[in-house]
Amino acid sequence: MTPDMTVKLGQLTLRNPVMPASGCFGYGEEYAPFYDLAKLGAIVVKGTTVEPRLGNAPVRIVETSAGLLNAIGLQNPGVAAAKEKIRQLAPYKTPVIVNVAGHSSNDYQHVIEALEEEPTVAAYEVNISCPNVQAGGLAFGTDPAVVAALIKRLRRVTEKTLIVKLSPNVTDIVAIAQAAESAGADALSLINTLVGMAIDAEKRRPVLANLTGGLSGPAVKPVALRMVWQVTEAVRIPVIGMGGISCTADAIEFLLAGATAVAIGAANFINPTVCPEVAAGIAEYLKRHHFQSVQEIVGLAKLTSQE
Amino acid sequence: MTPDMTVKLGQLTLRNPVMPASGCFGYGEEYAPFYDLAKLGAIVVKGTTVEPRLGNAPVRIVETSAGLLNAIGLQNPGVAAAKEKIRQLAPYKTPVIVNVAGHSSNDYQHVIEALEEEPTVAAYEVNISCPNVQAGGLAFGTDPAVVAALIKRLRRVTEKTLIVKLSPNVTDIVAIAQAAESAGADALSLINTLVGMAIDAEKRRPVLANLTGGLSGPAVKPVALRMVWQVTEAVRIPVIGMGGISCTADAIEFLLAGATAVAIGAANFINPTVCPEVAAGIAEYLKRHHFQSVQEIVGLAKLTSQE
Amino acid sequence: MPEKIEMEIIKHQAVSPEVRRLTLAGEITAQPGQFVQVGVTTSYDPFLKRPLSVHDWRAGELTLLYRLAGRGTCLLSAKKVGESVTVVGPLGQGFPLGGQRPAIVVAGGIGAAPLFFLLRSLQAAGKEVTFFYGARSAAELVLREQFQALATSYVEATDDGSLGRKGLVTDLLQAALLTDKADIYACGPEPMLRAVAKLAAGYQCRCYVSLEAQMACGVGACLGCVIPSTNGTYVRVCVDGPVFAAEEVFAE
Amino acid sequence: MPEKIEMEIIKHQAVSPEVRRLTLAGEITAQPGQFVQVGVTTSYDPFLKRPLSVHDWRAGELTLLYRLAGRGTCLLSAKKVGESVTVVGPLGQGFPLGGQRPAIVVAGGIGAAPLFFLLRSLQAAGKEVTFFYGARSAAELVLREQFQALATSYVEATDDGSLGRKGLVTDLLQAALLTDKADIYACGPEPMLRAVAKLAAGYQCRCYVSLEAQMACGVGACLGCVIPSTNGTYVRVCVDGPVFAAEEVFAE
Ligand SMILES: Cc1cc2nc3c(=O)[nH]c(=O)nc-3n(C[C@H](O)[C@H](O)[C@H](O)COP(=O)(O)OP(=O)(O)OC[C@H]3O[C@@H](n4cnc5c(N)ncnc54)[C@H](O)[C@@H]3O)c2cc1C
Ligand SMILES: Cc1cc2nc3c(=O)[nH]c(=O)nc-3n(C[C@H](O)[C@H](O)[C@H](O)COP(=O)(O)OP(=O)(O)OC[C@H]3O[C@@H](n4cnc5c(N)ncnc54)[C@H](O)[C@@H]3O)c2cc1C
Ligand SMILES: Cc1cc2nc3c(=O)[nH]c(=O)nc-3n(C[C@H](O)[C@H](O)[C@H](O)COP(=O)(O)O)c2cc1C
Ligand SMILES: Cc1cc2nc3c(=O)[nH]c(=O)nc-3n(C[C@H](O)[C@H](O)[C@H](O)COP(=O)(O)O)c2cc1C
Ligand code: FES
Ligand code: FES
Repeated sequence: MTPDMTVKLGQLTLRNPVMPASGCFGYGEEYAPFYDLAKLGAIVVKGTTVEPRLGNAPVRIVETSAGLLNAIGLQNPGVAAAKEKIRQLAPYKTPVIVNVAGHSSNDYQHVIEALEEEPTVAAYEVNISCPNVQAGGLAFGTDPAVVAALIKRLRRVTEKTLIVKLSPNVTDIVAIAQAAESAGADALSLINTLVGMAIDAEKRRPVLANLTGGLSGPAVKPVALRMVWQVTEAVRIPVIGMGGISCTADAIEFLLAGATAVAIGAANFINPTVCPEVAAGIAEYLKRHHFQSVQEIVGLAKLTSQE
Repeated sequence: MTPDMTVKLGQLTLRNPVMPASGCFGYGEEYAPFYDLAKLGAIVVKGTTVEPRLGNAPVRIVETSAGLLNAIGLQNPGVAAAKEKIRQLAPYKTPVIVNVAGHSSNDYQHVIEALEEEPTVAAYEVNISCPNVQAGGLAFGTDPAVVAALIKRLRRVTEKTLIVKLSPNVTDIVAIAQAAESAGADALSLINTLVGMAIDAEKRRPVLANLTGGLSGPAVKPVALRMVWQVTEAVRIPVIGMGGISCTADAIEFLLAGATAVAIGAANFINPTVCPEVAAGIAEYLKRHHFQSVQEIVGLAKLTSQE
Repeated sequence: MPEKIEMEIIKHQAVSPEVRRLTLAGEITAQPGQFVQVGVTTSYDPFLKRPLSVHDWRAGELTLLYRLAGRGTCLLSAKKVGESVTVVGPLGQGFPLGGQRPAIVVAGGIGAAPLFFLLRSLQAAGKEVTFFYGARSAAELVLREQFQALATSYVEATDDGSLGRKGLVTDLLQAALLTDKADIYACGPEPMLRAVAKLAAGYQCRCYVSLEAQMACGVGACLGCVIPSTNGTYVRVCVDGPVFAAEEVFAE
Repeated sequence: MPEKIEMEIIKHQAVSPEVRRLTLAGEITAQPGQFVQVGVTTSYDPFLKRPLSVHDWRAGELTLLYRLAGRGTCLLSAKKVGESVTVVGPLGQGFPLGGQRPAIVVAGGIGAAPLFFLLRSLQAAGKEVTFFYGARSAAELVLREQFQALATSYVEATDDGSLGRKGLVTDLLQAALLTDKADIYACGPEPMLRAVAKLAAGYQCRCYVSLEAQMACGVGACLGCVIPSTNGTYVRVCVDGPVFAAEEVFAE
């Protein structure tokens, strides 16, 4: 008996809980040579803005202990061109989640409006880690009131599944999560990258042209797992857990912590077939432990920890 | 010509910028068999509270990718017994920095008052990552106003060097740093551990009895380095940088980012002689690059990055 | 006094599919029951050193016996003769050998590791020693001849009866205690140790148990490896142990 | 089409104190100038795979030539014949071989790595090829006979004069271009590539350069490896390169 791997995010049903993390999978085509993308629960594409963005000057990435720092600077072709690329994914019959970025609430709204009529787009993942120009560049995701206002507004312009992607660089991620939920988000995804830096001791200058970058990979997994645990204690909407997931056991830990689905980012870079491998691995785990469905293990560690 | 390795923290002069991080070096005696503790710039002892504390139930530690989570729970013999242990360090003629912990501003004040007359104690490192019972357990270190009030009060009761140890689990560490500076802190040390979690996928429960723990080790270095960079841009008092430092190059990076001194925590566990090795390594680096003193490289990456 | 030293691998053998015996050359001292922290990699992943008991020691030569439990021991097992590993030790409190009574030594599975050196020391001290060697099945009873050679009398038991008596080693121990009193030394799974301690108490025998805990520093500095002691405080397995008098750590 | 495959090490030689040649067995295809991502460890530290050019290829056999630059290449160099490594490839755009003119191939130090396969292919295509092999000093001019055997004419230069002509390979190149036009292929340090490109432009020669950048994914997904292109956008070294027409990436 093969276990039921389907999970729901808002009105959306995913064939399995595993998807790539935004920005680590381009617009999908790059990994198509390695496996059938229909093996994914969803395809999450690169952060997309209204206008094309060049992104940051190189050096954009640097390896760190069990992770990497990136400062891509949201390079993307703009929503119009992105739409064309997204259309190419239709044959995979797999929900496409578009990561939406901007520097004002207008920006976000325009990206969504430009995609609203596109049937290939199943959901939006609102990246609130972007600097908010109206608020002097402080990230949207750091103030519950700002997040609530933004999401309320976006909720009005779309019927599609609205996912809010939370930044971990905050004192109280639960407050942000609750703000997003009450503003009408269908789901949350966390975590985005931790702001970090690398310095070249010999050249005596920061490695990244942008000075700081976002840390991800196995190094951040414990922080991500903690935040998923805390947030899923405090909200009723489903959570997509991510941050360092690189193998089946990692994914299981996020599900046990309370995540309904998981996303895999940096691990794609070291193993291009990690997503389907983890999806298959979860199914095996469920069989081995005699669970009928993946939903049975969502948040299970919370119960056992109360014993 | 051997370079000048001395650095100043408040009125305190250290023979070199390398010290162990609190909680990773007990009360000093544990590492005395491995080398002469007089090779250290300072000796930083375990977090000390007014009353003895049993600490958390085991499991207290778990290894993570390039780091570890700990949930010791401030186990310590209380300030009276700690004082006896600290006295044993007098023969090393090395400044002893006592890490001070508590759950109310009274607690902190009493620990300091109990040590004020003790000549072996050169400075206090106020650990504001502890939960504040008056504020319903939210950590002191998350609110600039609370931090300012606490430090103002402690400043009144001591002439000794007062160091404030910042928590990285905040949205804006610069605001906390500035609050501590304006309240009269002589120096800052950062970062404390990032709150994280580990789950056993097979046992299906959190690994740590305390559920969450503090992440440290190489995994957190990029976050620590970024915070040291940001804080040293915004304050004039010296900063003790820490977070993942495990070798000479790591220490150099923190100095280049703006730290006046560095502390080494988890790396002591994998290399008990790491502190003197890094101190010697920094001296070699200075020689190799023809610097006369360690102070010359403090913040040097900020200049080169402006070129 | 513990120290940090590079030791060269001079022997590295598979004594069973699951278990390796590693002999290292270098000037380090050790008492039976003490352990060392072994560096399994220069990478930061895995991050910590691995605690392994002193399986045997003679001047200039340290031997470890370890089970392939996961990544760290697997990395260690890949190291070849001629390579060197960083070792921190000797660490912790060993087995007190003082007692006047004959000795009974009880091993459960890989818990036998530190007891080899203990047996050799008891034999050298001219003690009469009975060795109870238990495991889940035959495959886990490694180095049987070597252990047997060090004991005055030698008893084997496996849970599945695949070798020696079928059943728990503690049942056999009970029978033995009916006849004579002895000082008891045990290392193995905690349930076994508790059972041994209970028997020992029942027959007024001194009992020493060697325990395990997740460790970070191994030298008493991090307070990560504590276990509750019977006097209501926490004790550090790495410096207060790993060998404890049973009554210190197991309540009746 | 790139794929992820396990390849067995069938040869692993030190061709100089600094440089290793690694031959892997497995079904993978490759064009001259393409590269592969090589897994150097199963640990997460170091985390990323390492990009290495295809030094040579024949059906069922892939050869890499790499310099010991740091931790990753050092870990790779420890792997023995019989062990296997994970390889992702073939990746990127190779050298176009179409041109009608004779070919000039210019190598700087370890930049020679991908040019061996290129030379073999040009030779197979019956092209007349001049190979300029430059480095800082003699020690860096690895596999000299092998390279020489693949070129119609062969010129060496070292900055310190320890082997071949003393001076920059680009000076010798200039002399050659005075006489005949050619299609130019170059790989080496960026300053050398810029100098070669400048000369090529001066003599109206096509010029292809193979570039490097820090890489993460190697497949075009992360946008981490970009460099500015002359049309004002960023190009990805991993999929738009690593071989570029000089005018795409170097402004006059
Ligand atoms: C004082 C002491 C002496 C020991 N002596 C021996 C010995 O002589 N021979 C031997 O085979 N083993 C011994 N152990 C256990 C040994 O340390 C662990 O098996 C080893 O650390 C596992 O590391 P790993 O990376 O291979 O496994 P991991 O992948 O780290 O873990 C695999 C399993 O081993 C457990 N484990 C990991 N670290 C420890 C630890 N520090 N203590 C106990 N369990 C752990 C984990 O919980 C997990 O269940 C001793 C442990 C202690 C504390
Ligand atoms: C497309 C491509 C093809 C390459 N082909 C070859 C080849 O055939 N032979 C060869 O010896 N080298 C080649 N390189 C360079 C090689 O990838 C690096 O030397 C290697 O990754 C260094 O890894 P490390 O861990 O040993 O050194 P690290 O410790 O990672 O770094 C040591 C030094 O190498 C530099 N470096 C690290 N990663 C890269 C990278 N991805 N690209 C460039 N420099 C890097 C670092 O900046 C540092 O200065 C190629 C690079 C690219 C991008
Ligand atoms: C190179 C790179 C680019 C990324 N781009 C985006 C992005 O455009 N939008 C976004 O919301 N997150 C982006 N992220 C963050 C990831 O989606 C993910 O939240 C984070 O990397 C943690 O997951 P991981 O540890 O598995 O990589 C990016 C991450 C990386 C490494
Ligand atoms: C086991 C352990 C115990 C610690 N105890 C304390 C403490 O009592 N007080 C404190 O301020 N920081 C404590 N810390 C935090 C360290 O002092 C240091 O800030 C942090 O570990 C980052 O440095 P590292 O990455 O080098 O370990 C502890 C860290 C560890 C690993
Ligand atoms: S392992 Fe650190 S105190 Fe025991
Ligand atoms: S390395 Fe990821 S796009 Fe080139």
